[in-house]
Amino acid sequence: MELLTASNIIFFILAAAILLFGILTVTSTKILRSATYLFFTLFCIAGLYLQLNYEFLAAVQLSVYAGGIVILIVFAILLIKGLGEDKEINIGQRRIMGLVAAIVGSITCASVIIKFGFMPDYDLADLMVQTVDMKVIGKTLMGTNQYEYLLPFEAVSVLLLACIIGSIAIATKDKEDNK
Amino acid sequence: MEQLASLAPYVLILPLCMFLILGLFGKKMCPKVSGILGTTVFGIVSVLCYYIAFKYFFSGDYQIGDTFQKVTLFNMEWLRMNQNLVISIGFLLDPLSAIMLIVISTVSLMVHIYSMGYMHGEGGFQRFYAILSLFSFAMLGLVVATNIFQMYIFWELVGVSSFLLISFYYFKHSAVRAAKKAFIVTRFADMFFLIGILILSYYTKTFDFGPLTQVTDGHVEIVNSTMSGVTLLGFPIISIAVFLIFLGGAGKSAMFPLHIWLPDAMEGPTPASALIHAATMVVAGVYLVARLFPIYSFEAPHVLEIIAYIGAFTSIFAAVIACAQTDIKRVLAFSTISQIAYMMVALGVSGYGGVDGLGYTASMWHLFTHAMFKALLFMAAGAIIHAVHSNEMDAMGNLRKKLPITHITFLIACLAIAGIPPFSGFFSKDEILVAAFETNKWVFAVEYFVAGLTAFYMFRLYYRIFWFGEPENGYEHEPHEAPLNMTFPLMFLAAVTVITGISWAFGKFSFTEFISSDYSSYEIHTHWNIALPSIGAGLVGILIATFLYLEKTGRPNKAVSYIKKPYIWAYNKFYIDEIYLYVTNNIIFQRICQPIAWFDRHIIDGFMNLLSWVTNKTSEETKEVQSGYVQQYAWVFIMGVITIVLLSINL
Amino acid sequence: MNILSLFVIIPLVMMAVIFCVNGEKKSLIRTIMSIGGFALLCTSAYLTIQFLELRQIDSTSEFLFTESAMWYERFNIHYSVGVDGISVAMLLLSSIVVITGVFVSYAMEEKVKEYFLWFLMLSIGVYGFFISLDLFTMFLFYEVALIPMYLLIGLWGSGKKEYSAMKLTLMLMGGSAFLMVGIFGIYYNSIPEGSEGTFNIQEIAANVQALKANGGDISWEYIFFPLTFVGFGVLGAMFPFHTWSPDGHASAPTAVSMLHAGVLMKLGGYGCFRVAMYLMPDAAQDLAWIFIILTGISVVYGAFSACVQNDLKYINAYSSVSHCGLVLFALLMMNKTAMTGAILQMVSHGLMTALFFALIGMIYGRTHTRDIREMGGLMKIMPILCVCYVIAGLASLGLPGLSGFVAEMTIFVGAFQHPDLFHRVFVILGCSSIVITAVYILRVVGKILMGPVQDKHHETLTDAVWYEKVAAFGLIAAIAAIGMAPLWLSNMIGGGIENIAKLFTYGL
Amino acid sequence: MNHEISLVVVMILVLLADLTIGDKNKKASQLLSIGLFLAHTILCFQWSNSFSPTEAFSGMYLTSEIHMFVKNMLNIGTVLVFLYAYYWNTHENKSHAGEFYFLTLSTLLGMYLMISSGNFLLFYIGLETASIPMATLVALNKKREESAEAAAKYILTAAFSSGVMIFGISMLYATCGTLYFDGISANFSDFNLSIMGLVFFIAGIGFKISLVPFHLWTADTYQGAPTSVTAYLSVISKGAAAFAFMCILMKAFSNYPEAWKEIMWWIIVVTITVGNLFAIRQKNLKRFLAFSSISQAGYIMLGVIAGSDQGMASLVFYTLIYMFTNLAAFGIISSIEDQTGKVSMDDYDGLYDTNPKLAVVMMLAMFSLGGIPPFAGFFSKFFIFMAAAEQGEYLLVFLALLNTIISLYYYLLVVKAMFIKKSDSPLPTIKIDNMSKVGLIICTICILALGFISPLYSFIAERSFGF
Amino acid sequence: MNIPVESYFILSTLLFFIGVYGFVARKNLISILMSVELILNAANINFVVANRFIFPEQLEGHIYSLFVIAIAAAETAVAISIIINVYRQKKNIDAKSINELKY
Repeated sequence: MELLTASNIIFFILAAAILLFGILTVTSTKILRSATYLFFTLFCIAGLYLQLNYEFLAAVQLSVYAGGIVILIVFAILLIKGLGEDKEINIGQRRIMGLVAAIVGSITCASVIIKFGFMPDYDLADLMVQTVDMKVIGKTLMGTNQYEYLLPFEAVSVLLLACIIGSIAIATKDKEDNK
Repeated sequence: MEQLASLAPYVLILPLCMFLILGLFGKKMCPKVSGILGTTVFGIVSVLCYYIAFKYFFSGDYQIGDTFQKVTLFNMEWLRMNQNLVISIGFLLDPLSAIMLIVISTVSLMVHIYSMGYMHGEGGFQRFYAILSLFSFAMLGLVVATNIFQMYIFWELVGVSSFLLISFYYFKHSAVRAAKKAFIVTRFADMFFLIGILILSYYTKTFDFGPLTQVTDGHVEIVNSTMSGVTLLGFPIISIAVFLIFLGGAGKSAMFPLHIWLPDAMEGPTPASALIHAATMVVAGVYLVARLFPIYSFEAPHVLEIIAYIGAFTSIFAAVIACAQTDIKRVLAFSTISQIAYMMVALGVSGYGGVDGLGYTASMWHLFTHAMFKALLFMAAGAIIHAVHSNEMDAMGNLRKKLPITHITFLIACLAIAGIPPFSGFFSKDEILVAAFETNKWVFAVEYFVAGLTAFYMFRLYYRIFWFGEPENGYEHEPHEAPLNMTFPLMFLAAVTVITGISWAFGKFSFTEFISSDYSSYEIHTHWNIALPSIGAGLVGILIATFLYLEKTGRPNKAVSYIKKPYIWAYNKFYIDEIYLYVTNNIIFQRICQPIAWFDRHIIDGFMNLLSWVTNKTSEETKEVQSGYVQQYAWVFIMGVITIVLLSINL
Repeated sequence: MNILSLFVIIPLVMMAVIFCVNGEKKSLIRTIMSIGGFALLCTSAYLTIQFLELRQIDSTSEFLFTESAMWYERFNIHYSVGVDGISVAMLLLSSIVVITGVFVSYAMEEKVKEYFLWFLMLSIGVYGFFISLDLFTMFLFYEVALIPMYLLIGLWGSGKKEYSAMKLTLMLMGGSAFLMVGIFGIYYNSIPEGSEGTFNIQEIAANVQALKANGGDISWEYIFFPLTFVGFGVLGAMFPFHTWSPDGHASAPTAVSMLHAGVLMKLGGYGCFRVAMYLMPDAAQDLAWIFIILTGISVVYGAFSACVQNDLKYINAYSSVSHCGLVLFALLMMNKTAMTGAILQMVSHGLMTALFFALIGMIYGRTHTRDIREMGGLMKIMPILCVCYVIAGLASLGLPGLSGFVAEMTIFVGAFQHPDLFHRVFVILGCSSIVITAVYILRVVGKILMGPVQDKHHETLTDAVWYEKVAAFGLIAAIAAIGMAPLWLSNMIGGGIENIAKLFTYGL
Repeated sequence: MNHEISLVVVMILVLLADLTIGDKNKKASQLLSIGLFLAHTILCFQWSNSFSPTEAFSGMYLTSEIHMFVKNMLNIGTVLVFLYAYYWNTHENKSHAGEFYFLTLSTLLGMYLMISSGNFLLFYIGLETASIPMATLVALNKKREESAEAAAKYILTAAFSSGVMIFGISMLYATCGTLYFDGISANFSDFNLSIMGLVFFIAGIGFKISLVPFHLWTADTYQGAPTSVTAYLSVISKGAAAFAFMCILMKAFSNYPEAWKEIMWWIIVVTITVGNLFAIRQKNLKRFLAFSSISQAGYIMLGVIAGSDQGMASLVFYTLIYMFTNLAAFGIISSIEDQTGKVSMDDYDGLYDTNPKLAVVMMLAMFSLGGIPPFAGFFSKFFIFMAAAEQGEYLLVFLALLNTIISLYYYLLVVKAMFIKKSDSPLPTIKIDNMSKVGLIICTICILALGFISPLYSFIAERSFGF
Repeated sequence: MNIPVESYFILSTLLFFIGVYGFVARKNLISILMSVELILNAANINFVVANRFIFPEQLEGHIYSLFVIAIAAAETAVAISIIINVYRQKKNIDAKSINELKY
């Protein structure tokens, strides 16, 4: 059996990149840099989605996540003066705590996942055939049948509205403050 | 019968009412009124008692053949425990209770009269009469009890009225201490009494004296059928039960080692001493044993033997101490202990039925005579104290001219107690000695010696008061004879002492006709072979006393110097008080109560406080968990998740 | 309307009225309290008479004056009331203590309105508890009675009142934690197959008996009996859960001590008996020995502890431990006589301890000390109070003619009828307490009432005033009445006991 | 759906009102907001009676009478919070009053959805809708540093916990193949991965209910948030989450209760204990009530572990009574804080002498929280313990009851401060605004009366379900 | 052969715990926020993979991911505005400095 098929190689590369950039994101001493690494991570994840033939999702990931959220974060970093140059010094104790949590947690979860035994064998190519049509996605989001998501869609709109209003309310400087 | 039954309740009700009236409203009454009221009402009660006793003994209605019957005049259910065990308040009339009625009513009436003079002008005069009524009520109730629990009830009441009388001068430390001591010691004994009752009633399922003293075929059937063969720790349970009951009696009757309260009880007013601590209450123990005599005699003869030994020991022990005391009331107190022990001995050596029961009869006879002359002695002592304002012998002397009536009556009583014929004491004591002689020679020997000793210390007392010589500093106030209401009881009781003695001597009157162990009369005669030596012993005692104390000489001191050690021991009552004090203070209070209180405060309570302390401390110590760092919160969060996962998955 | 409900309604109405009254009108509030208290007393007296009459006619039904109204249908919770001889006795006791408590509180000046409101709430709890036949309402009233203690002690108390109040409340609530689990256990385990659970005590008892008769599993009793018993035992001051009592009583204001020691502690004994033993007789019988040991210790231990205390209230509190221990002790002997004695002891102890606390309060109010070493010879200064004190003391040490004797003797005689030697040995141990009781009672009497006057300032003190006399004499009258004519009470109680005693091997 | 639709309408109207007249006439717009919501509340009661469908959107949205009841309950609670907040909104929070109402209502909508969800997606959205705007509410008091800090802690923990939760949901999805509750219920079994997913999910919702060890944000956020928001957080948000949690367990995990019962057992014990232990040492009343609410959450979870219809009934009943009780306490605290700025327990010394009515209401609230009869808290506690005991959880009930002793201790500390302690400088006599007064009166009446009104419980019990 | 599905899940798990590490260990609030994004993405990968490989019939996981992204955006926006608020008051966004509220 051939392990090094094209799709496998792509997966390994993506996985390695995701993990690498992920680690860099949380270890980089400069905050702007770590934002950049975050961007790369998200980018690679989008690649993963593409590999799985979820183009729309990949596009959303790129536009909203990489494009929106990371930019938002970068703005924030820039807005908050002098933060970009701050040297990030990790306090030893917290790092150890984090490491303990991460290592114990990942070992636990990984062992559980490995022991679970998902489908022993499958043909990725078979699965890949079904591309997700945009129409299908639209219908799924707008339908009211089972496995269709009109209600969550509407609900999320309320959430977004509320978040916008809330963010504005607390981010704006009050008139009284100016006086 | 109906007549008596209709009268009998008043014997109890009248004193009780008097107690309530004087107790509640006494404050509002003029002292004199309350005294007269109390005395009058008690006079009525006495008349009733005499009438009942008279009817019982002489009407013949209550006799079948020559056997007196037990009659229950009334019996009212007071408290029902279960189907079998009922506590009633009733009136049991039999020779025993009839005699006791006479004794109590006589002495009590005399004390009532006497107190009018003696207590005159004292604060709390009304209170005194109230308690006197209470005591009379309790004592009468005790002797007419139809069941053992009624007896216990009145027993306790007697105890408390004794407490109240001893603590009459409640502002005096010594009186309070004495009262406490008396109450607690007797209470301690009562506990055994109660346990004895419990054991007895557990098996026999009755409190009633009727079945409990019913003799059939040489056994008390109800006891024998239920308790024989049952043992506890190797002792027959019946012996344990009746011994415990005897212990109750021993407490009231001041048997060694429970005698310590009686001498101290003399802190009370003298009339109270005369009534309670000489004539009536202290013989309750004797009465108790006599009441249950069939059980002792048939079912627990060994206990009876023990009683005899305890009695013998107590009598000599107290007599020895009496020789060394200087407080006249204390001398009398020890003399009382000794004499009551005599009665116990008599019961202890007695058999059941006919002449075998001589001890029983003698005991009751001695109880009767002793009550009379001992009350007389106390009241006389009261009159003396009244005159010289002191209890100490050193403050007295040469009073025979100043207090003539007191002197004569005191002398009569002394002769009676010393066992000199023809005074009543001689005869009763003689019978006791006879009974002892026939049963137990050792006991007899002791009692014989005590008879001599009694004569000695009584005459020592007599001489020290009435002869000897005036105290060194003379009298502050010239002593003078007491008023009539005090001397009348003296004369009356002296007359009783003389008359009963003489009438016995002339054979006009035989106690055996009235009371015997099986309530059937029998004939006895004076046993001169025993009587003469006992008179001799008495005379020797008197002679020694005369030699030492007739005149003020150095002889007493000289005599003491020969026996210095024993004298000091006897003077200090063989340090029994100190032992008790040590036990109560150092062992019970210091070694039991204090540690328990400490344990409670520090261990039990401390544990509760520790719990709260731990809770608070934990709360304080764990505050770092809530450190304020959001990252730590997340860490705890995720570690919590991981821990729960690890705990709940199947590895 | 059922007469029993009056016991809850009258205090409620009183609360409402007092709530509306201006707090400054102290004498008006006192008057309302006296009238209400008197009404309660009359009601309970009337109830007693009615009960005795009805008993003549109807001697079979376990409870009389029963009434039941559905409350929480889901759990079969009813407001159901009813009384047997025991409850009637307890109600009578409560009424006497409440009215005397009111009189004792006449001297109260600070926050009178609030004080009486809480006081009334306490009494609602007490009354409600005794009339309830439903475990839920019983428990409800039980807790209603507990919580006012906190404020009553904390606000109007003396000494280290905050500490004591907290300790008392928490320990009693701890007890009720045990109790609640016990109640749940009883409720769920007694459900007969295919039917609804019930909180009604009678029905539960019947269900449990049926369960046992059908060979059902009753092992649960062995878990929940101890829980329930301990739960109530805490309030009954059972060793080693008694330590709230000395501090609590010492710090409480007079009337509260009275009501608490006099009535509230009785809830413990009553509950042990009505709930723990009645509903779980088998476990009760098998596990009694544990609690006999504990309560036996209580009896002796409390008495010994009392001997060396110097604070009057502590002495009385420890004496209560001893006496209440005797109550539980007697209940555990599980025969009719002993149990009757236990209830008599509750009544008797309730009255005399109330009297004690009332008198201690009066003495304390005058001398401003409760230390017996600082007092002496008070008899000369305030004879009435002191005579009352002596009477209370005599009642406490079991003088015949006063109630204590009746109760104690019934207990001892009854308990001694137990065929088991172990039990009888413990009875003898219990008997020894009567001596120790005498020791500490006389110690106090001798120390503070008798002897020479210790403190010259005390010589000018006054004797009892009218309301104090009313309170003290009322209690003494009740004590003496029971002591002299105990038969009716004992029969009335015995009638109620029989129903429970028959569940035990040696019960009747 | 009527509840949600009507609420959205109210939200829009509130927003419009704020936009149009909010600047000119703040009071009017606020009164309008409150009035609109009140109308919504009343209407919802009407709709609850004429109830028909049990689901909408093909199982995405589930409802039943008990759901409606809980929503109505939340409405009432929110009304009370609005009443309390009125003073704050017309004084300190003038500039953001409109946002306050809108954001509160949007979180309420989130709770509605959370409760009624039939799918983990909708649930997730509901949860986020209930928590993200909440963060802005917490931060609304911009003058105080604490407010921002509390909000930061809240939003970060919320984000973290929602991450954990969806990670868990993803595992459930991976094992069960669907996100619909009934589908999960059909496919759930004791695979380790499923259980792990469940644990992650419980952690996520445990954050909302503030169960230990997911509770650490609670105290800080409660303390820092504006008092009305704290009140809202501690009762409405918590109650909704608890009910939603129970619904999900009943619907999605009912075929394998062993999986979560033991987890919940330990969580309950730890929650109650830790909540109580931490509450003891608190001096700040808001913080104090935060820990008290943690331990109360533990008690609420007893209904969950019972898992029966009785469990649900008692849970709802408990939440209802807890709502009134806690709101009474918060009503006092917020009134006093609004007017004097004092929240420390020491400031309450001698409160009874100067503000007897406030002190009495506070005391009633404390007693009710402590489960003292005859106040409502006793009944709710009793029933919830009964529900747990019915399932044989005696040990758990016992431990919980032992904890009530500790809780009683600290509740009594407040009572002690108000009634027993004397203060040299007690709080001045406070004049409460009418709105708060109305709220307090409602709460007081409910505390006193709800326990005795048994039809209420029957009403709930008839509509409850278990597995 | 294809790589097993587990490897995807392990990837996401590792990413998740990288995020956790970042949350616990990072110094300032924005870094922490970024770590949260990693966590959310880890979950998203899970959804997508499970949808694609195991339950490809419906689009549940896919849609879920979409919504997560949307909500993440909203969350981030609110979080950043709050962080800015913190910054205004404290003049820094050090995670250690926001511990006025504690114990």
